[in-house]
Order: sequence, then structure tokens, then C-alpha cells
Amino acid sequence: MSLSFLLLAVAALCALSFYFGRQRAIALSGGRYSNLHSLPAHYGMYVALWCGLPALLLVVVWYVFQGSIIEAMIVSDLPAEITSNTGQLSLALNSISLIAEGNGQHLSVSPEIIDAGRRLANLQTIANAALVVVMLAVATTGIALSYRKIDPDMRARNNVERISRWIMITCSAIAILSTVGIVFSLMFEAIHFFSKVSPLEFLFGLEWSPQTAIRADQVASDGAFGAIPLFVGTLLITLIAMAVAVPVGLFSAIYMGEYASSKFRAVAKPALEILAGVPTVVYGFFAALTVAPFLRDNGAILGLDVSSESALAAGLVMGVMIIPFVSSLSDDVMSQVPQSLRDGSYGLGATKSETIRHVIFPAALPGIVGAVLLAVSRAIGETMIVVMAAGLAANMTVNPLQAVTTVTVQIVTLLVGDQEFDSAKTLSAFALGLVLFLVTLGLNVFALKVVQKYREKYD
Amino acid sequence: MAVVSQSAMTAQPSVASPKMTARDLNLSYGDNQALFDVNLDIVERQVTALIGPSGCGKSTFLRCMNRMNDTIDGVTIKGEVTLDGRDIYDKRIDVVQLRARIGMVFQKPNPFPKTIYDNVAYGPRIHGLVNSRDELDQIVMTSLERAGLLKEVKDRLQSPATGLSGGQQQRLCIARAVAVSPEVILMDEPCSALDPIATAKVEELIDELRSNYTIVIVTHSMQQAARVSQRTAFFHLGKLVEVGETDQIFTNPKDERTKGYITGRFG
Amino acid sequence: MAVVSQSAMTAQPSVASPKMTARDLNLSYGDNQALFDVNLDIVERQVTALIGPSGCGKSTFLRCMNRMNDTIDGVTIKGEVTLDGRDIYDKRIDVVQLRARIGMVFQKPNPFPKTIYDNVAYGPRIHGLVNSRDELDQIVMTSLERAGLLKEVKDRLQSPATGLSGGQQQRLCIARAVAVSPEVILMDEPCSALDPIATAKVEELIDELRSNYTIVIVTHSMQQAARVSQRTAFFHLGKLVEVGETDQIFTNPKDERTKGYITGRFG
Amino acid sequence: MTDMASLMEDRAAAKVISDNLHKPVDWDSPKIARNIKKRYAAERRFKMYGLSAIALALLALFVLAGSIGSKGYTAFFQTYVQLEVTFDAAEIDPDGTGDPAVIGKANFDGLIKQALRDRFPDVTSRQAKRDLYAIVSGGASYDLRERVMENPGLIGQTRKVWLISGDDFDMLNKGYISADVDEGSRRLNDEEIAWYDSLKSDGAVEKQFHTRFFTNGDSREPELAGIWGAAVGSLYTLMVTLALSFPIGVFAAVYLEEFAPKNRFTTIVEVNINNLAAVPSIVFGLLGLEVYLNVMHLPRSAPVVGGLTLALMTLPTIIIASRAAIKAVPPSIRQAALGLGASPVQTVTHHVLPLAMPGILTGTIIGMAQALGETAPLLMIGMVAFIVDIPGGALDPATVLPVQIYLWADSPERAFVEKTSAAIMVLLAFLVLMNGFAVYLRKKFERKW
Amino acid sequence: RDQIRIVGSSTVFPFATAVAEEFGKTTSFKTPVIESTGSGGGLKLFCAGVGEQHPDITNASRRIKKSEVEKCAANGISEITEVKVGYDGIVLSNSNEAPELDLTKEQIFLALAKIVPSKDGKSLVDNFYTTWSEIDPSLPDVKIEVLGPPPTSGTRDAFTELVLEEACDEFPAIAALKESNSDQHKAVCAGVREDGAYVEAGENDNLIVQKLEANKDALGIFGFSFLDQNGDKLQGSMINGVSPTFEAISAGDYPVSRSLYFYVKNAHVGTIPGIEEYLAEFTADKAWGDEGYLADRGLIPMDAKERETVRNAAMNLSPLSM
Ligand SMILES: Nc1ncnc2c1ncn2[C@@H]1O[C@H](COP(=O)(O)OP(=O)(O)OP(=O)(O)O)[C@@H](O)[C@H]1O
Ligand SMILES: Nc1ncnc2c1ncn2[C@@H]1O[C@H](COP(=O)(O)OP(=O)(O)OP(=O)(O)O)[C@@H](O)[C@H]1O
Ligand SMILES: [Mg+2]
Ligand SMILES: [Mg+2]
Ligand SMILES: O=P([O-])([O-])[O-]
Repeated sequence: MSLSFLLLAVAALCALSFYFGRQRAIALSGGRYSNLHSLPAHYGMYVALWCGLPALLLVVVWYVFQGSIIEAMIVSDLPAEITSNTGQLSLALNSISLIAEGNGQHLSVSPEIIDAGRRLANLQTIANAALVVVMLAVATTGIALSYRKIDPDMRARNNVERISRWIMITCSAIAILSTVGIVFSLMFEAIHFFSKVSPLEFLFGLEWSPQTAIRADQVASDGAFGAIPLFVGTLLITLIAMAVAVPVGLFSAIYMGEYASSKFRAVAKPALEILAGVPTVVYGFFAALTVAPFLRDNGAILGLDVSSESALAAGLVMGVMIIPFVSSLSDDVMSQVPQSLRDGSYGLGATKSETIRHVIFPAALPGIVGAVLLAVSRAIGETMIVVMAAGLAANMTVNPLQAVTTVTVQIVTLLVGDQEFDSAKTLSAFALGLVLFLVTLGLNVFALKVVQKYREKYD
Repeated sequence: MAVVSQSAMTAQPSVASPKMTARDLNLSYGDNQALFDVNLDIVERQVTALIGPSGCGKSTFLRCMNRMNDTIDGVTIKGEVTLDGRDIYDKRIDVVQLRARIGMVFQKPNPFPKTIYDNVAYGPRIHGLVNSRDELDQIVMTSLERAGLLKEVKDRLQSPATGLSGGQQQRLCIARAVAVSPEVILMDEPCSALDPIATAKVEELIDELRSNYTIVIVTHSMQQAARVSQRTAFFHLGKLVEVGETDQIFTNPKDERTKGYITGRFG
Repeated sequence: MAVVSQSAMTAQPSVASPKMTARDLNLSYGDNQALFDVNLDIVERQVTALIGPSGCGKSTFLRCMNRMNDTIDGVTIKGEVTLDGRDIYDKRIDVVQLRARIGMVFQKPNPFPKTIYDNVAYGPRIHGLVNSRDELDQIVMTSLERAGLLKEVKDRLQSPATGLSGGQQQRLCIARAVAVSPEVILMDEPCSALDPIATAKVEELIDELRSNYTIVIVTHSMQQAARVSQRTAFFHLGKLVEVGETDQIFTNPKDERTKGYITGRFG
Repeated sequence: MTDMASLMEDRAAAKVISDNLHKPVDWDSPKIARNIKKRYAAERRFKMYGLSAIALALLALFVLAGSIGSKGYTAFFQTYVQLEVTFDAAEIDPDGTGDPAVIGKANFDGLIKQALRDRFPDVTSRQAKRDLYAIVSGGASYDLRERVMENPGLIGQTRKVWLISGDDFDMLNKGYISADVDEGSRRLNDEEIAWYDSLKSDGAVEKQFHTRFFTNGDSREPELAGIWGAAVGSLYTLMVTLALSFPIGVFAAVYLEEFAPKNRFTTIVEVNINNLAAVPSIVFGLLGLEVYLNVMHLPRSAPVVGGLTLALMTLPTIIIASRAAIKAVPPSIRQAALGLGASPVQTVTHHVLPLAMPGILTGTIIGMAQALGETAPLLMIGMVAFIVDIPGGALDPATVLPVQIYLWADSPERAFVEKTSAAIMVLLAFLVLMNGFAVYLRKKFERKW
Repeated sequence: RDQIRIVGSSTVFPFATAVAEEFGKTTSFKTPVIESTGSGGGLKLFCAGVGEQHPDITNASRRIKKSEVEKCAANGISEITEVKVGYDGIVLSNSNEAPELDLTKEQIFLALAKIVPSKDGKSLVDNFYTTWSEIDPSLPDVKIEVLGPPPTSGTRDAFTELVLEEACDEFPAIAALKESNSDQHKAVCAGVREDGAYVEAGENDNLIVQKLEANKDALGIFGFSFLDQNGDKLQGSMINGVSPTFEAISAGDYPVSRSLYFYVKNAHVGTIPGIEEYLAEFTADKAWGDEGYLADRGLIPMDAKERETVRNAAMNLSPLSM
């Protein structure tokens, strides 16, 4: 019996119990709903929740444990030479389930396994039947219990709302736990890393050369984990990106918000937003194959030595990607500046640009700062563009024509192809991840402070 | 329409040498006409009050007088508004200068989110009225003085204007308007956001300013109109129904509608 | 504090059988105390006006009376508020039902962005006051009728409430409050967003509603208080300074502060 | 000095200035006129900056789209070759059974090769024959089989049929391989080009719309490779993402905004969630690898895992957008409902959520669009794989569109270059559609209050 | 799981996927799922253990190392079948608009090694060469800029082994180390410079190709098949006087060619359906033969005799012993 069918069944039961709960409440109300504590629908919902939630919970728990329980039953009957070896066991279980599904014809396995496969099929049939029976039992018990509790004075609404509030709390908890989970998993591996490499060396070292051998007999770099060159590179590319995105984004926002006709705006704004939706792989190709060669060739004409992985190319393209973040967000904040301020300025005989520069922009500044900081954290965390267009070698330079590498590039290269978290090399990716997390955290806290401090001061 | 125009004309006792005039002014927001053949003279160095029920076009008329309506999309204006005899809707008129000559104070105090000093200095700065920091200081001080605010704020000129109380903010807005030496000051319900005490202060101020400026004030409070104005104009449904000496309007209105409105029996 | 409390007590002539009472009510927003030992009785089927300068705690006190302050974080309340002798801050009280019995109308008209009909029908629906569509129709009609709005809107019950004028919206909000048959209606500056004509309509309505409901109204206009209320309470700096028959308060206030305020000399 | 005295002094001083000030400004003086001119010039410059900023941004978009489009549009067409194929009964169905099983097993590849040899009879060497066979794609025999199965009447006849060509031939026909360069530096030798010219002059070469590109899964043969597998993979992945992140995100946003007490803890949560939106996506890949693969032992390369990982990533976007939308619902609406005796939950479900829904939906769509375009985290959880079969469910191995782009971009065959760009175009089309839908929702549900 | 899972080399990936696709089409088994993880990464995943969650086959563009076999054994993978599939030339290539280079292994060493003999040849110093002409005046006067794979890749391993480690002993100063300090000798021979002249360009060979197209001065290191497909844009540099052509590599004349392999976990054969059939498909002449479809994709086949031996070993699943 498939999961979706079970879920449908539960849903159907819920609908039924809702109906009966509601009817009973109406019957008890003696024709005047105001005799009831809550609306009839609340009573229906109450019964439905009591029917649905336990049943749903049961199905979920059952599904989580059914596999391992049946597996344990099968395993207990297998010969010891299979069960003693976990790898063998896992293969045997795979074969067994293939046989149980009827896909075993190509396998060359022992008769015990074939037997076990048959038994598995039997057990699964039994378990599924049992699940349906137990689920129905639970659901009907829930219905019966809650149905009998219905009474005009019962606080059905309060009960239903309490349950729905718990559902919301659970959801928030999941959301919060996932953030906490990220922090902790980063933290855990980073601490691991710092037990191998001193944090001081990591944070202040000037040499980065993490590609240590992944096997004992491979010769590669001896490993230096000074992350400063990465920070410098990241900063450089971010700066270039912001140098593109902030003026272009801001002026676009100003033009769209203050000068453009609504028709132009209706076309231009979504067009700009497309820039934000373009997958970053695409930007990566664009940067590596169109912009970088262009810069190199033109640099050569001017007699400049432009590296083909120049920070400039990656930064420019990243800047283009970020334009809509800056323009959309600052457009929003600038349009929130009250009309009264504009009127005040126009009323004094200011021109439009004077009004924008002296009144609207300063008033919107906190919001714009927030937008820019958000864009900065976006730029710092951006991966694909730099992976494809920036270099991998950790050059310590602030020359935008040279190749630099960034934190995210290193995270990717450190982890692709080698996913065992046991060497300083792979672990350093987590330390870098943690640094990124902390930096963006700092930026966000700062943005929040700025926004909170100046929010609606002009209102 | 002709009839209306005529009645408006009769309602309009002409004035010797008006500072500003409106002649046959019609205004529509898109298809929605908001002003019908308004004819009104504004007398120099007097306070003219515009009264009338909500939506009758008081604010709209006021905004016509310094072309603030230009900033709204889809507004069409017919007729003539003059300042010192010159049509302000003339193509050759520079709006920016015009608005400097005809200042405006709004219903809700709207100080810029800058310091008190910068708020007042804003106008003179953008119009290039001063040549030195000293001159600017002087203008700021005098303007604040005129707005009756100097005493209260002289120790904190560099603190944000948004930290002032509502009444202070409104007086700051008046100071800001005064700083560009306008000839006319338009005020759109300048006290509606203020408590009675702050209102009293602003009214006192208007009375003082009258000696130097021509003032037009929109108000929904008839008491206020009676207290501060020398002339009163009553608008109704986009038409100017009656205009005259304030005393006359309040004691002896000629039009039935005016009478109904000021005695509160109206509507 | 004891002194204040006493003065408040003396300022409070007790009433025979009050609909609602506040006893030694103290309220703080975080560390900021907004009400100090307020003792006030609300008489059934009368209009009680709360007046006082801005920030004195009128709205705060009003919100205490149907526990709307519960929705604000960090509020601590001490003292007792009763409705028909029962403490409304009792744990066993269901806030939701309490608010159905004590309706509220806010300063700014706040219709739901739904149809006019749905706005009025919302309360009866969530409280299960009706069993059929017909009954609901009836309630909606009577409520609109009571709020003096039926005539104006009966042809467009299904159009959005946000399309009504400000005064109409405010009357709709009153109709919406009336539709759940509350015993008390609290109004927080219900006319401050309205023009004089709309205000007059709402005031008229309040006067009519008085025969069925107990009404408490906050207003910053003393004229309004004088026009609509039978009893007036004057608040100052979070304290109830004086309460009594409206005529008496306005003609013969006992407290100096009250006198100062109502004659406008205050501040 | 007493206060009074100083006040008097101030007053006196002010009076002097004041009289001074009241000299009306001469608005027609040359100084003012010059100033005005300057101001208007500044105004025009400022406006120009704005216009050029937009122009610049749009230009970037245009160049980007143009460079992709110009490289990719050819992938929507495919070269076909017309050959005279003899449906030899002896080969296909020697016993004349008409049994589909027999026909299905026949060597259609042999028929095509025969047809090619017939067309160019003077090709004899083994090497040259191999080159010759490469004119037609390996996939053509499946087409031929299908055709015969559908219409067994063909057996025994000789017909001209259009057959899908091999990738090199296709590249030649599309002009990506130039006949002008030195023979050693191109994929096709002079003989092969002569064949092409001969076929072309017979009118036996033509480009047809390439439906396979939209219906096939991945393949090593560029002419057979399609995006359907990746699109289905994307669909399953996004479904999982949506199913998780939408309810969790919205409920979390509602709880945090409407119910949670506002204290230091909620501030921390808020900052944390904001921050999550800026965490590099690869870090989510790491988490997915750790939690879903190493701890929970979910299958590698499966859309469920991809979906779960991307859900973590879109969750903050949805929460932030939803909170903003909920915050934007004016408090007066809540107060109105509460004042009527609605419970907080009723207030939220009856008023706040419906009003916030457009904002929530826009945020969700933007989050989904981001997830649709995401590559980096999926690299970590094994979704960069060669997968031919169209996934049949969220547990089957699959790739997604951006990863397919990434994979094709790394394939040596020249013909994958245009496929890469074409796949990007398809992905962009989806993104534009999703964004357009967001705009539409915004417009449609926008309400005034 | 009823589907073969393959991980490993990006070099073998195009060949393995071609076989897998054919296998999927012509048999009743599902098409194997193949992930490109790089040889080193692939072997790491492969050696993690026996069981359904671990891959069945890993591709490698170099031979499995002893250390890796031991790691496998430690994780219970005692029997591995090694299948050598053919050869791949590693080419050093540049845009064909630039002059064709004729390099020796020693020159390459001097250009790319981290530590090189000093000018006088007596001591060892950090690599100081910045242009090719500094190494040999006959070479062009352009900056040394070589785009190549990172250490996880087998191409990099093979390149180090076949070029750098072979060339290093030609320098007396380095050869001398062999006796005195063999660890350091190894490090010097295999160390690649990290000062930016050698650019680790990730595992995406096509990106390198396209970067070369855009950058006339740069050289790239990648497998022959990428040169084969892009012959109109790129040219292979001669190494020790031999150009990387199909013929030269299969004849064994081109000095930098390496064997490609894949490894099968014997324990999985029979429990994961189709592994044997996949082996059969891969080792059929129509796939890896002289005229097989893999040759079309740039695989350089072994001679018929060697193929026969490997095929027999593969079909018998003879375990690897080192
Ligand atoms: N920007 C606008 N667009 C369209 N119609 C407008 C606009 N501004 C005002 N109106 C309409 O023009 C008419 C006159 O409005 P106006 O604001 O001048 O009234 P008012 O007399 O100032 O009223 P109040 O006392 O409420 O301020 C009204 O019907 C109003 O709805
Ligand atoms: N939510 C709140 N949080 C903190 N302080 C508050 C809050 N609401 C009101 N206060 C403070 O409590 C005091 C009383 O405010 P309240 O709104 O009751 O005044 P009010 O008499 O209604 O004034 P107004 O006439 O301006 O409406 C004021 O000092 C105010 O700043
Ligand atoms: Mg107005
Ligand atoms: Mg209040
Ligand atoms: O991916 P590689 O073949 O270079 O290991």
C-alpha cells in the first residue's frame, strides 16, 4: 500500500470526522449557534484534528521504523558469515529487497538469500496490512474520544487554536534548527580544523596553499593555511562588484522611481530583475569566456598586463548580477520616503535632482545602506562566477588586473572530489565557511542596527 | 456652466491691486474635474482663509497657486493665475523660481531628516541666495526668529529636526519657507496635526507674519479662519461660492450654502 | 504615590451601579509607567468622554477596558477593571468573548479590505451569532441602519468598503462594532480623521446609540466632549485628575489643571 | 546678565537682521540667473546618469542574452540526411511472421549502413566506411525501427527517409566546422566533406526542428541529448523544495511575526535567518552531504536530497519575504479584528494572511527561481551524474537543469557547446516565466488600504 | 538498488558514459549512473566500503596506488578487478593562432616545478622563470601561464609522474638528492609551482579549452580527446619532438601518454545486477576496439592482444594484486 494512498485515506477520514463533529455541535446547539462556546466548524475541526494528527503521526513513525524492524527480523535469520560483515550485509539486504520486489532474476545469490527475499515480501505485505488496520483503529479512537467530548461549553476554538499554534511553533523550530544546524556543523568541523592549524595562522597567515596530498604517497603542496590572501581576494572582487552595482543600481532606482514614466518602469523593472534570476553558472561562463578575454585583449592594446583570470572580470560580472538587488531594494526604500518630504522640497523651489540628492536620498539612506550591505553579503557568498572566472592560486595582491582567488572558490575546490572530512585540507573549507558566515552575520547585524536606529525617523 | 461662472463672478468683489489673482481657473485630475471657474483675488499683506467641506477643492486651488500640481500626473489646468500681474502658467516662467517666491507650508509638518540648521538653510543654499557662511547663519537665525522658534532651538541648531515636537516642527517648516524671502506663503491646514497649544502658537505667528508676507491659509476649522484671517473664501464642490471680509462672511454671509456651512447645519 | 491615589479617589464621585469600573489601575509600557492609580466608573447608557492633553494616557486607559493592551508586548497592568462587577483580567475570562461584549472603534477608520457586507457580517459570523443567511442579512441591515449608513450604501453592499469616504468608513466601523451587539462601545478619537460634516454625522449617531449602549469616547476636542457626553473624565500625565457630569466639568471644574486645560491656558 | 536682558538683546539684533532680510530677492539679477542655469544643467546631468545607469544594466542583460542566444539558437534545429533505405524483408522479418518481437530485434543499423554504402559505392576501406557511417547518428536506427513497427507494410519496399545525422555532420552543416581550415586541424577529412557536398547538392540535407532536444534524457551523442531528464529532475527537486519550504516558511514567518514574544531571542533568530539568505549556497551542499547522505543515508543523486538541500536554502528567502509581507499589513486591520472579538489565530487566518499572500507568493516564487538556477550545492550531493533514464520519482537518480548545463559545458564534443547555450536559454525561459508569474500575482492581488 | 553506480575520473567519464548509454540501450538493465568526481575522489568513495550505498565501479585516469589498495582492504574491499581500457595522451596545448611549441620534458620541468636548479646549476632555488624565453632563448618571449588540473585529478598525477618526475633527474643538483635525501628528492621532483604561473583551473577541461582560445599566450594541460574535438582552434605542443596525434599516441611514440582504468568491486558482482554485462559491453571490440565507438570519442585503444588479456581477466574477475 503506497504512502500517498494512506495519506489520502487519512485526509478522507478527516473530512468525514469534520462533518460529523460539526453536525453534532449543531445538534447540541439546539438551533442557536450562540449557545455554543465556539462555532460549529471549530467542533468539526477539533474532531478532525483528533482523527488526523494521531493517524498521521502513526503513519510517519511506522514508516520510519517499519524498514528497520523488518530488516532486523530478516537479518536475525541470515547466516552469521553474512551478518558479521556490514558491507556484505548491506549487499545481501539489497539483493533481498530486489528479490522481494521481483527484480532478482539477474542475481547470483545463495538460496538463503532467495528465501529471505520471499520472507521479506511476505513480511512487507503483513506489515502494510497491519498498518492500515492500526491506522484505522487509531483514527476511529480519536474520532470516538473527541466526538464524545463535544459539548456546548467545550472550548473547541481554543483547543483547535492551541494545536495550530503548536504546528506553527514546530515549523519555526524547524526553521530555526536548520540555521542552528548550519552554524553548529560549520563550527564543529572548524574546531576540528583549528586543532590542526592554529587559528592565528589561519586568520593572519599570508600564505595559502591547502592542496595537500590526499594520499600518503602523493606529492603536493605541504599545506599552508594563511587565509589573508583569500580575504584580500574576496574583498577585492567584492569591491569591484560593488563599484559597479552600487552606482548603477542606485541611479537605476532613482531614474525608475523619480523620472521614468510608469510604462517605462513597468518594462524596465522586471527586465532588471531578470538579471538577478539568471543562474550564476551562466554568469560564470559569461565572465570567463566573454568578459575576461575582452579585458585582456583591450588591456594588451593599452599596454596593460591583464591576467586572463583577472579579478576585474569576475568583479564586473558579479556587479552586474547584483545590480537588481541594489536597485530593487533601494527603489523600495526611496519610494517609501513620504510624499510630504518631496512636497516640502518642491515647495521651496528645489529642482528634482536637488530634491533627490538633498532630501530623498538622505532620508532613504538607512534603507539603502541595508540594501547595499545585503548586496555585499551576496557578493561575498557568491560561488559559481568566481569558480569559473577567478583564479585558484592565492595571490596576495590588490591589483584588479591580476588573478586572485576567493573564499568561496577555495571552499569549492577543497571539497570537490574529496569529501572525507579528515584532513586539514578539507576541514579548512569549513573554517572558511565559518568565517564567511561570521562576516555576513556581522554585516547583517550592522545593517539591522542601522535600519533600527534610523527607521522612520522622518515619520 | 456659464451660470456657475457668473455666480462665481458675482461672489467675487474685486480688489484694488491684488498680489495674486485667479481667473476662470478650471482644473481636472484626469476626467475628474476638481475646480470650476474659480475667480479669486489675494490681497497683499493680508491673510486669506480658504474654507469649505472636505473634498471641495481647497487644497487643489492652493496648489495651483505655486504650481505644485505640476508634479501630479494627468492634471489639466485652464484659466489664469497671476502673481503681480504676470501669468504664472506662462511658458517663460521658471517654476523653480516661482516656488521660491511663493512658499508653502503643509498640513503635516514635514521637516527634512537633517539638522534644524540645515532645514532652514536648505532653501537659501539651493537658490544661491548667500555668499558666505555668515550670511547664511544670519538668514537662518532671522528666519527662526520670525517663526518664533529661535528661543527654543538656538542651543540645538545642529540636532535633528525630527526630534522637535509637532508644533515646533510646524514652526520650523514656516521658518524654512520664510528663509527664501517669499512674497506669498501658502499654508494647507497647517495646524490640523497639532494640539491646541501648538495651534495657538502657530496662529499667533501667522498674525505676526502678516506684516511682511501675503498669506493664504486652508483650514477646516471655522474658528481658526475667524481668528487669523482678514478675508475668507468659501469653496463648495469645486466652486468658489463666496469671498469677502472675514467678519462679513461669518456674520452676514450672502450665500445660503455659506451660511449653512458656517453655522454647522450644512450637509 | 499614596497621595496621588487619594487625590484620584477624591476626584472620583462614586456612581450607583456602574457598568464598568477601574480600580487602582496602574499600567506600564516596560519601564515607562503610563497610568497611575486610575479609578473610574462608567455609567450604563451614557456617553463618557475622556479628555486631556496628548500623551496623558487616554488611549491607554481605553485599551485597558477591553484588554486590547494584551496584544502589546511588555505591558504590565496592576489593579482591577470590572464589567458588570466581574474582573475582566481574571484568568478565566475569555478575552475573545470579552471583546465581543466591549466593542471598539478606532481613531482612523479601518475597514477590512472586503465588501461592505462582509465587514459588518464578520463579527456575527465569527461569534456564531446567526444560523442562516437571512438572519445575517438582517443583522447587517440593522447595524448599518443604526450607524446611519444604510441609506447611502444599500445599493452597493457588495462593493469594497475601502471605496467609501472617510466619514462613511468610520460609520461602517461603528456598524461593524454594533453588529455583534456589544454592551459597551469604546471609541478612540473616532472623528479626528474626519471633516466637520462627517464629524457631525458621527456625533449625531453617538447620541442615538446612547439609548442602547454604554459608550466611552476619547477626544481631543473639548467642544466634541461637551456636545456628546454626559460625563467627562480629565486625564493628565497618566492620572485621572477629575471626573464628573460634563456640564459641571466644563462650567465648574474643581481642579486647577482641569480649568487650565479647558480654558486653553494650559501647557 | 539676566535672562531677560539677553533676550532683549537677541531680539534687538534679530530685528536688525530681519529688516535687512526682508529686502525682497531680485530674482531677475544676473547672479540668480546664472545660478538657475547651473542648476538646470545639474538637473539634466543627474537625469542622464540615471538613464545611462539603466541603459548600462539593460545593455548587460542584452549582451548576456545575446551571447547566449546567438550561440544556442542553432541547437533547436538538427540536420537530417535523406537516404534511400531498402527495408529488406530478409533482414527485418525473414520468416514473414509480422511478429513485432521479431521486427524489433532486426538490425536496422545494418539497413542504414547498407543505404549509405549504396549511396557512396566507391567507399571501400574500413576507415572510410567508418567515417561514412558517422554521417548518420546511432540513434537513427531506433527511429527506423519505430517507423517499421508502426507501418509493417514498409517491409520489402525501398523508400527515401530522413535520418537524423551524426554530430560532426550536423556541425558541418551548421557551419561550426569550416571546410577551409587545414585538413589535419578539423574533425572531418576532405572525403567526408565531399560526401556532405554531394548530399547537399542532391537536396538530401536539411535542418528540422529538433524535438528530441526537448523530449530526450541525457546522452553522450550530442544529437540525441535532450533536456527532458534534467527538466523532470528539476521538477521533482522543486516540488520537494516547495512542499517543505512553503508551509514551513510561511508558518514560521507567521509565528515569528504574529505570535512569538518580541525579545532578544527573536532578534537573534531574525538576524540568523537574514544571515542564512547570504550564506554561500555551497555551504548548504555541505550540510546536505553531512546530514542527508552521511547521517540519514538517503540515496545519492536523488531529487529528494536535492530538494531538501535547496529547501534549506529557500527557507530564509520565503521567511524574510513573508515576514515583510505580514509586517506590511497595517496594524489597524489587526486591531479591527481583535476589537471585534476575533481570536489572534482568526485574525491571522481571516485577515493578515490573505492580505499578505501576494507578497508571500512573490517571495516564494523568487525563492523557487533561485532554487531552479542553483548548481553549487547539488555538486556536493552527487547530482552531477550522467543519467540517461528519465527519473520516475523523487527517489530515482536525477540531475537538474543547471547541473546539466554544467555537465554539457564540460563535454569534449563540439556539438555540446550549442546544447549548453540552448539549455541555458530554456532555463532562462523558465525563470522569466516564474518571474513574470510573480509580477502578475503582485499586480493581481495588490490591494489598497 | 538495481542500477550500477560509477564514480571517478573526469577523463574516463566520456568513455564510461558512452558505454553506459549503449549498455542501457541494448540490455534490459537500467543505464548506470556515472558521477564525475576525479580519479582521486572516485577511489576515495570507492574504497569507503562494501555495501549498497557505496559505488560499484570507479574510473581512474591513472593506476590505483598501493596506499589506496590498502585503504580499500582496510575497509573490507579485498577483491578488486582492474580493467585497463586504453590510453590517453596528456597534451600541452595552445591556441593555434600562437606559434606551435616544441618542448622537452626538462623545459617543462623548469617552467612548472616549484623548485628548480639555480642558474649555475649548483643549488636548488624557488622557480624564478617568468617567461619561456628565459628557459630557452628559442622559445617565445611570453609569460609562462599554464592552465591545468588540481591535485585531485588523475591527469595531474599522471602529468607529474610522466613529465616532471622523469625530467628532474636530468638535473645533477636534483639527482644528487636522490641519495642524500630521498624524501626531499621526491618533493622537488613532483612539486608544482604555486606562484601563479601554473593556474589550477579546476576539473572543467572544456573551460580550459575555451580559455586557451581566448588567451593566445597560455598553455593548457588536458586529455587528448579535448584536443581532438577542438583541432580547429587548438594545437598540441610537441614534446621531445613528437606531436600528440592519434597515431603517435597509440604507437607509443608520444611520451606523455597514460593508461586509463576502471576498477570493479568484486563483492558487488552478482548482488548489483548488470555489472558483469557492463564489463562485457566495455570490453567488446565494438566499444574499445580499434574501430569501436570509444575510439571516436578520443580513446586510444590498446592492441588486440592486450585487449584479449585484459578482457579475459575482467570477465573472470581476477582480483588485482599489487
Ligand atoms: N492627486 C489627485 N488625483 C485625483 N484626484 C484628486 C487628487 N487630489 C485631489 N483629488 C480630488 O479632487 C477633489 C478636491 O480635492 P482637495 O484635496 O483639493 O480637497 P480639499 O478641499 O483640500 O479637502 P480636504 O479638506 O479633505 O483636504 C477631491 O474630489 C479629490 O478626491
Ligand atoms: N505601545 C506603547 N509602548 C510604549 N509606550 C507607549 C505605547 N503606547 C503609548 N505609550 C506611551 O504611554 C503614554 C500614554 O499614551 P496614550 O497613547 O495613552 O496617550 P493619549 O492620551 O491617547 O494621547 P493622544 O491624545 O496623543 O492619543 C505616552 O507617554 C506614550 O508615549
Ligand atoms: Mg486638503
Ligand atoms: Mg491616543
Ligand atoms: O578526472 P581525472 O581523470 O583527471 O582524474
